Amino acid sequence: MSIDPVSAILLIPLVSAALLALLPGYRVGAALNVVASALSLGVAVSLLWHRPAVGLYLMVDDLSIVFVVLNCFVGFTTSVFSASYIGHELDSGKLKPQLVRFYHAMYQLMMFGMNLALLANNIGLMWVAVELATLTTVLMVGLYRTAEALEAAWKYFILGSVGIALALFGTILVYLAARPVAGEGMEAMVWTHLLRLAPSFDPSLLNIAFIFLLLGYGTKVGLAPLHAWLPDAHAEGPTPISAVLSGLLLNVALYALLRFKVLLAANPGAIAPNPLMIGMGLLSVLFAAFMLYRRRDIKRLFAYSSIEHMGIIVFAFGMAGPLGNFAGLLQMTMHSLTKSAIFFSVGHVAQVKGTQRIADMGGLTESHPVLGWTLVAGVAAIVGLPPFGVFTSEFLVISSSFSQQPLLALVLVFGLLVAFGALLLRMTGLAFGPVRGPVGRVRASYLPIFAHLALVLVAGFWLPPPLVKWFEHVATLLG
Amino acid sequence: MIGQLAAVVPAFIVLGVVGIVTARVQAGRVLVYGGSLVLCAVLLGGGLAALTGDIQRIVLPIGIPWVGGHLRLDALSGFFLALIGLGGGGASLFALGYGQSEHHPGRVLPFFPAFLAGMTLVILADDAFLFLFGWELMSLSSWALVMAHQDEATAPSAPQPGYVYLLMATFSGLTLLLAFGLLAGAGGGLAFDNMRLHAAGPGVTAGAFVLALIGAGSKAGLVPLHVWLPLAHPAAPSHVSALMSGVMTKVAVYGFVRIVFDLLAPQPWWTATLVLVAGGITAVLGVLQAVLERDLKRLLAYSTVENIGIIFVGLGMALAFRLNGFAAGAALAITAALFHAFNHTLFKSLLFFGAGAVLNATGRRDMETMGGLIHRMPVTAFFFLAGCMAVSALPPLNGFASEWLTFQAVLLRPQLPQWGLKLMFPVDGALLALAAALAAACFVRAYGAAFLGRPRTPAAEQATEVDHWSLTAMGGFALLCLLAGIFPGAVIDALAPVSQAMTGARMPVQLADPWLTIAPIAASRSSYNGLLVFSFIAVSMLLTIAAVHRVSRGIRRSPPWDCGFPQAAPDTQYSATSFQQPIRRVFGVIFRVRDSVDMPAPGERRAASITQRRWDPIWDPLYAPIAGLVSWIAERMNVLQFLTIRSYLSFVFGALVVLLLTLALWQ
Amino acid sequence: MSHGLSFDIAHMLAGGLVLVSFLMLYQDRLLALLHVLSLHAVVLALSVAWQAWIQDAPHLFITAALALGFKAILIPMVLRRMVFQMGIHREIETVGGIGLTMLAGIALVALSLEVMLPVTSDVDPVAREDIALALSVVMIGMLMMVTRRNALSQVVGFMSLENGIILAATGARGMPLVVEISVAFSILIALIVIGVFLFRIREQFDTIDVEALDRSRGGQE
Amino acid sequence: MKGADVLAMLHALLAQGVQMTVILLLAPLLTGYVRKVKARLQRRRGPDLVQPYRDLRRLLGKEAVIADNASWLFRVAPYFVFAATWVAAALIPTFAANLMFSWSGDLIAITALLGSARFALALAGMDIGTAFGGIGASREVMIASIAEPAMLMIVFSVALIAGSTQLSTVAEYMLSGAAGIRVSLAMALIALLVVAIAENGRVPVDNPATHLELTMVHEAMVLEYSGRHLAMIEWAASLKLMLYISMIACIFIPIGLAGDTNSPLGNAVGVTSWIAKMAVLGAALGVAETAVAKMRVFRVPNYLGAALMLGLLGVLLLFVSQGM
Repeated sequence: MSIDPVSAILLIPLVSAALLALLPGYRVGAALNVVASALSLGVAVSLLWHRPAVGLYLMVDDLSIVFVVLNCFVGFTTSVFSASYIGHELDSGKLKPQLVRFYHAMYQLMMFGMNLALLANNIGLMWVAVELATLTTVLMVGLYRTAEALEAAWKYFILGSVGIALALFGTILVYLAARPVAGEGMEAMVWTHLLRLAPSFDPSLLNIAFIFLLLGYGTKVGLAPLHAWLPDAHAEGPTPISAVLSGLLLNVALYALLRFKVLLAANPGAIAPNPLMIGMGLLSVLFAAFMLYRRRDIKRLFAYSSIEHMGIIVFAFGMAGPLGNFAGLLQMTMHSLTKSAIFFSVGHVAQVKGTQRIADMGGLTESHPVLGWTLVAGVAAIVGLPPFGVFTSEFLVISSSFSQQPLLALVLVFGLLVAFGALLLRMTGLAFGPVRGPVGRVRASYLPIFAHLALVLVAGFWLPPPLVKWFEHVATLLG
Repeated sequence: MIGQLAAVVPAFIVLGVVGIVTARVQAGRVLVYGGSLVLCAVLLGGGLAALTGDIQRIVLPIGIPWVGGHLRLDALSGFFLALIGLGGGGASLFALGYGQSEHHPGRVLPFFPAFLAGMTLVILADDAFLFLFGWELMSLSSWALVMAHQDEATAPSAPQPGYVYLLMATFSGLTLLLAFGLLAGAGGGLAFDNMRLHAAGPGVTAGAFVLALIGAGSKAGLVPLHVWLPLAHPAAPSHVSALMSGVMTKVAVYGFVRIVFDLLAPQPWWTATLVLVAGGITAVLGVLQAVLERDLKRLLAYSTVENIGIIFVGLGMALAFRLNGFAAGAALAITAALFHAFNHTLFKSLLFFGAGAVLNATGRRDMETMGGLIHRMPVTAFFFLAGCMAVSALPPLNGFASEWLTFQAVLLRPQLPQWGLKLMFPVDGALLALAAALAAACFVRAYGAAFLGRPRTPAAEQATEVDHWSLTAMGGFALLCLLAGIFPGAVIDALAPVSQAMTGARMPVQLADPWLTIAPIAASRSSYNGLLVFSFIAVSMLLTIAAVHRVSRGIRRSPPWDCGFPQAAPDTQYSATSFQQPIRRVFGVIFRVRDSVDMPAPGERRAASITQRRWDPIWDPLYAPIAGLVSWIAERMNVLQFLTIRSYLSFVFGALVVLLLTLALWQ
Repeated sequence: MSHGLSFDIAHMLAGGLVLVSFLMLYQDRLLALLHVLSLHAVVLALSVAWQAWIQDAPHLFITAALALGFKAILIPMVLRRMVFQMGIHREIETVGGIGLTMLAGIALVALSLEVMLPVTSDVDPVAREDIALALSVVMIGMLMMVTRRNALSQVVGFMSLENGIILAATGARGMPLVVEISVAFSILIALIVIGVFLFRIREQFDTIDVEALDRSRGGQE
Repeated sequence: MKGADVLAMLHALLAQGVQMTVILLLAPLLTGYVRKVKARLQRRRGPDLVQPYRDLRRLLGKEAVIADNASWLFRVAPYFVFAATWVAAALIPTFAANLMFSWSGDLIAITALLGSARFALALAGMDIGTAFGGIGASREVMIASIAEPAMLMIVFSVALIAGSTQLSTVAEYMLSGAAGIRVSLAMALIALLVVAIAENGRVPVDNPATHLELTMVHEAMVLEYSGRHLAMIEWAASLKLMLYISMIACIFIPIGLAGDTNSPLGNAVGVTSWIAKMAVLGAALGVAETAVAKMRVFRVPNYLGAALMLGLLGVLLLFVSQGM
């Protein structure tokens, strides 16, 4: 019997989620989690060669395949990281065994939600999937059951709900715009149909729809001023979830946004979505840049950096054109890999030090050379220094936008510098100087960190031609 | 040949990896520094060959996919490659010995070759991506080297060297990126060849020029963007300091020359004025701060700022001549600037090696804790003296030759039609003269305080001469300083292809002149013969000594005259601080120097003390407010972290209303 | 049955929902607010049922029933009990004055109409007004959420927002997944209400009483 | 090389050698002459004109006493100072222009050579580690840090007018009368006089005859020297005085300068006129030194700063306008 790979990508996490909910024992659960993630990754990679036909509900195209593979890859590495991380949490008594079971099940359910959102060929289904992924992460953010964790989860939940509602309203409006052309019923929600027929949609409805979608999905992306849930959710949840949130969930929401952007771009009468995206992108960059300075919590620090990067990415997509879109895609990929690598390091560091307070850590390169230097490398990568890939994408963003919109590019550069100053300041304190805090060994899984950083490093000076081809195709698709 | 040179970059990286692996063993040091030495020799040879060779290019399948990695080797890059080879080779040689005392080899060995790789890549790059890649790599790896000894750094309240450094370096990279963005235009022609062909409008040209000046200038250490330099250069291990001061700043100069002379169309005249103003101020301010500095390595770093100013004055004059169509003048000015860059690499590396040797021998950087080292470290002292004389622009050493050329360029006085240039030429002449004189004062003080007199601390008293590797490196550079000083014509002729490529003209062939005299325009106008001056001095000195010793009766040693207070403590010597006091009184107004003396009343038994407060004319009015502003905004905005969910919801709501309003208005 | 009449009735019901939303804005006492909420849900249920009838889409009756049973009866009842439990049934709470809030509501309706006006090509001439009204309800719901201090009123605001969305969804002829969506939203609301209850959130969403949570779980292990 | 060339070269070498020997030998005489003039103006008899020669001979013959902790630098410095000053002086056309080695260095090189000498002497002053040497060196470099740029500004003015930094060319240009009378030239002259006084440590900047700690500059620096070392330094000081006076003469009153060393008449006129100029200018120096009082050390920067400003103004005028 052959299962078509698209269903496999969805079924594997779903089935394993059910299994994980039933199976007791941390080791079995962690192992199954890793295996399931690895299987998903394998299937996702196979999609690169065998692309199934477009269905009414599911499909794979050039845009989604990039996201799916990235999603499954980071999902896999995070599951590896999570195995050692959760083990430590269990040992140190911060988590109870039944919660761990819950955690593993939710992890796969979340992966299911994200994969579904990426593979959906239906804007309704996509909405459902994004919300599913959001709700599972809400539950995971509150996993520790501390006051702060619950508060963060609650905040995430409320703001997320409003975002959900807004996104749904936007989806309905898109349907309304499509109905006269595409006919009633499911036909008018199928993405491939919509794209084909988009030029004849009512532009005004599309405009309003986009605003709602921008705000609805933008809440998930973490754009300022809709970001409020993001720092707390990153800071209070288990670190693997922080990594997944930054590395994946934001991307998924962004993916949804991009889908609709394409739709708008295809309609000649609609407003250009680009100025809105540029505006929100710049606002996010500037906002996050200044917010970075007063951070005392190491995970919240990098959460704000995620907001900053989402701002850059949205800015890049807003600048549009083949260059801007290419840069945006690259930046997004690099950010996923880098930020999750950083969170892996940070997670272990926080476990060693027993705290997330930056002031209680220091001299990591002295006390924990591997963690310290990977953190340094990660921060160097995330702020856009070569030889790492973020440099390439930021290079493209800035160089391509400066000739078109010099003033906006200047604002962006200013924001980048301010953010750089903050991150560098904290990183210097963390990695160098006198050793602070406990110096015990940690049972760390360095492999995911190295894998991510190695990929980002290679991407810094060489991008594989097939990847470039995809990106270029997607870039033209995005208009 | 470009292929081999390009292969040097990955070879350096491999060395870096070797450094990671072998950091803990002695062999690691030998491997890394020995390997660097060999690779630097390759760079030197390849660079020298490229000076006269044809332009070579290759395109590699790296970097931005649709652009590729363009590499190019021409006379200009050849010259700077040779400079890297020279400076890097010297630093490697020095480090073979100096590195023995490194406490954290793991923090130095991997980054030293990476630093060299970054610089080499900048020079070889022929597209914006690779250029900036190398540029930032150079910054990042040198930052790591600056951070190597962070734990031994200064008080936590002072600006952190590594922090300020990388921030400014990134600022410089981003500024250059903007410049390239302008040059590339909307088409995204990131290869330099596209930029050369792309005829940009005057606005774009001027914009790109200003950005290039800021970007390259902040990496080179042009006032007011130099603040990182005196912090970062001394903080690194000394051979790295030498590399940063001696070579990295030259790479920045290269960036400026490449963009402004090669990629950009001729600019409006005020651009040249801008460079002249910045260069002149840099030269004087740099040396003034050097005079007031107590820390030997920081003093050297400030002196680097000064020399960068001199180089930029030369470049500014070349620009001024070029845009007025005076090619011969431009050739003279750019040759002077590049010659000075070359010289600075030689003597600043030498001086930093010397400072490193002293640091190793005494553990001190503060000159007030040294003294009398000429007795304990005679060879180092001798070489350091040569460096001091070279940097003070004293004949017959090389520093004088290039400053002399720069002065000749000032004196060309063509009929410059622009008032700004008319004004800036003589003013810069005066500023350079002032800088040269102050540099001499500065290095008399430095040498006198560190090497002469009596030891001020036990550490200085027990210093021992450093190892042979270090001495060889210092001796080599000292010899080169002398050679470049007495055969300046050879260097000038070697620079001719560069000047030809950048300005369309070259200086007359110098080696053809009799007795190796150099004459920039004509012998009747001005000429200088380092060889003759040197031999004159040497011969007359030897003759005099011989003659005098025939009639004289020999010498007798005795205690120095003590004014009747026997066994005066070493503290009673003239110190570095007291030495600068007259100059501080004359120029202190710029730094708002305040000396407050705490003199105990008669009968009190506590010690008197003098505290000196200095205002930094750049940091305090420029950087401190910026830092304060960012901090202020961050503080104000931090409130946003602690709002209620309702407030956050109202943000969402507000955004919705605003966007809908925008939409309504737009329709 | 003429199209004119059926749409007029749909239109009237949508307009009625906006009106009830304004009523909500006007109420500054919690108990009265809960009554209006029930009314809001009833009007929605009527509207949805009417749409089910004219669109000949029987599955929409489920949504209507859900609106009636869950939102008009169950949730208000639960909230009412909570109000009494928390002892806040006498509290008066708005951020600005009622008048100001109402003015803002009117402005929002005007804005909704303004952005919807250029919508022309729809085959149903009345649909754009419908959407405009739904949009108004959504906006007023959000306004309610941000102008009320009490967590319960904010829940009410969110519910009215969601009612607007259901209105839009059912008004969009042939829209699939509406029932699923309404169910999903009902669950969401239930979760929020449970959250408010569990965390003993009295004042705002933020002040979570975690000890209360532990008690509700059966105390400390 | 052809025979004629060799002959010409030998001749040129001879002329150069003669010139160098002459200034070396005459320098102490000039010092003695100035002292004599000053003494006479103060109604003293004063020492003999040849007293400086006697001093030198006595110093050379004496045993040199140096401090225990003196380094090689301390011993080498006097010779280096002497040699550098001598070379610088040799580059000045005294009685004849276009001497053989005149193109091996121009005015800038001369200034820098004197700078080298000062550098060595200041270092030597700090070598022993006593307060005197330090105070002298410190003040010396402070003065030099203004005097040297001022000197360079003068050089610039002159070079811009004559179109050359070569003293021989400058002298010929001045001799030709093409320069005329210019504002900038006048400024340069005043500035040069000021600088010359400062550089030679004369009143009002310094007093070569003083040994009062608080006021001395040059003498403090060389306080530790004795015997032959001191002789070298004294001789170098004389040379320097001669150098400056010759320079002033050569630039501003080049009358009688022999353009071609081959003509005996020209040489004779050159030598005569040079000696005359020395006599006049030396007397003027003596008068000036008698007429003014020594100023406080910290007024010196103002005094020299004025010279610097004058020089700069002259150069600016030249850049902005051709006629000035």
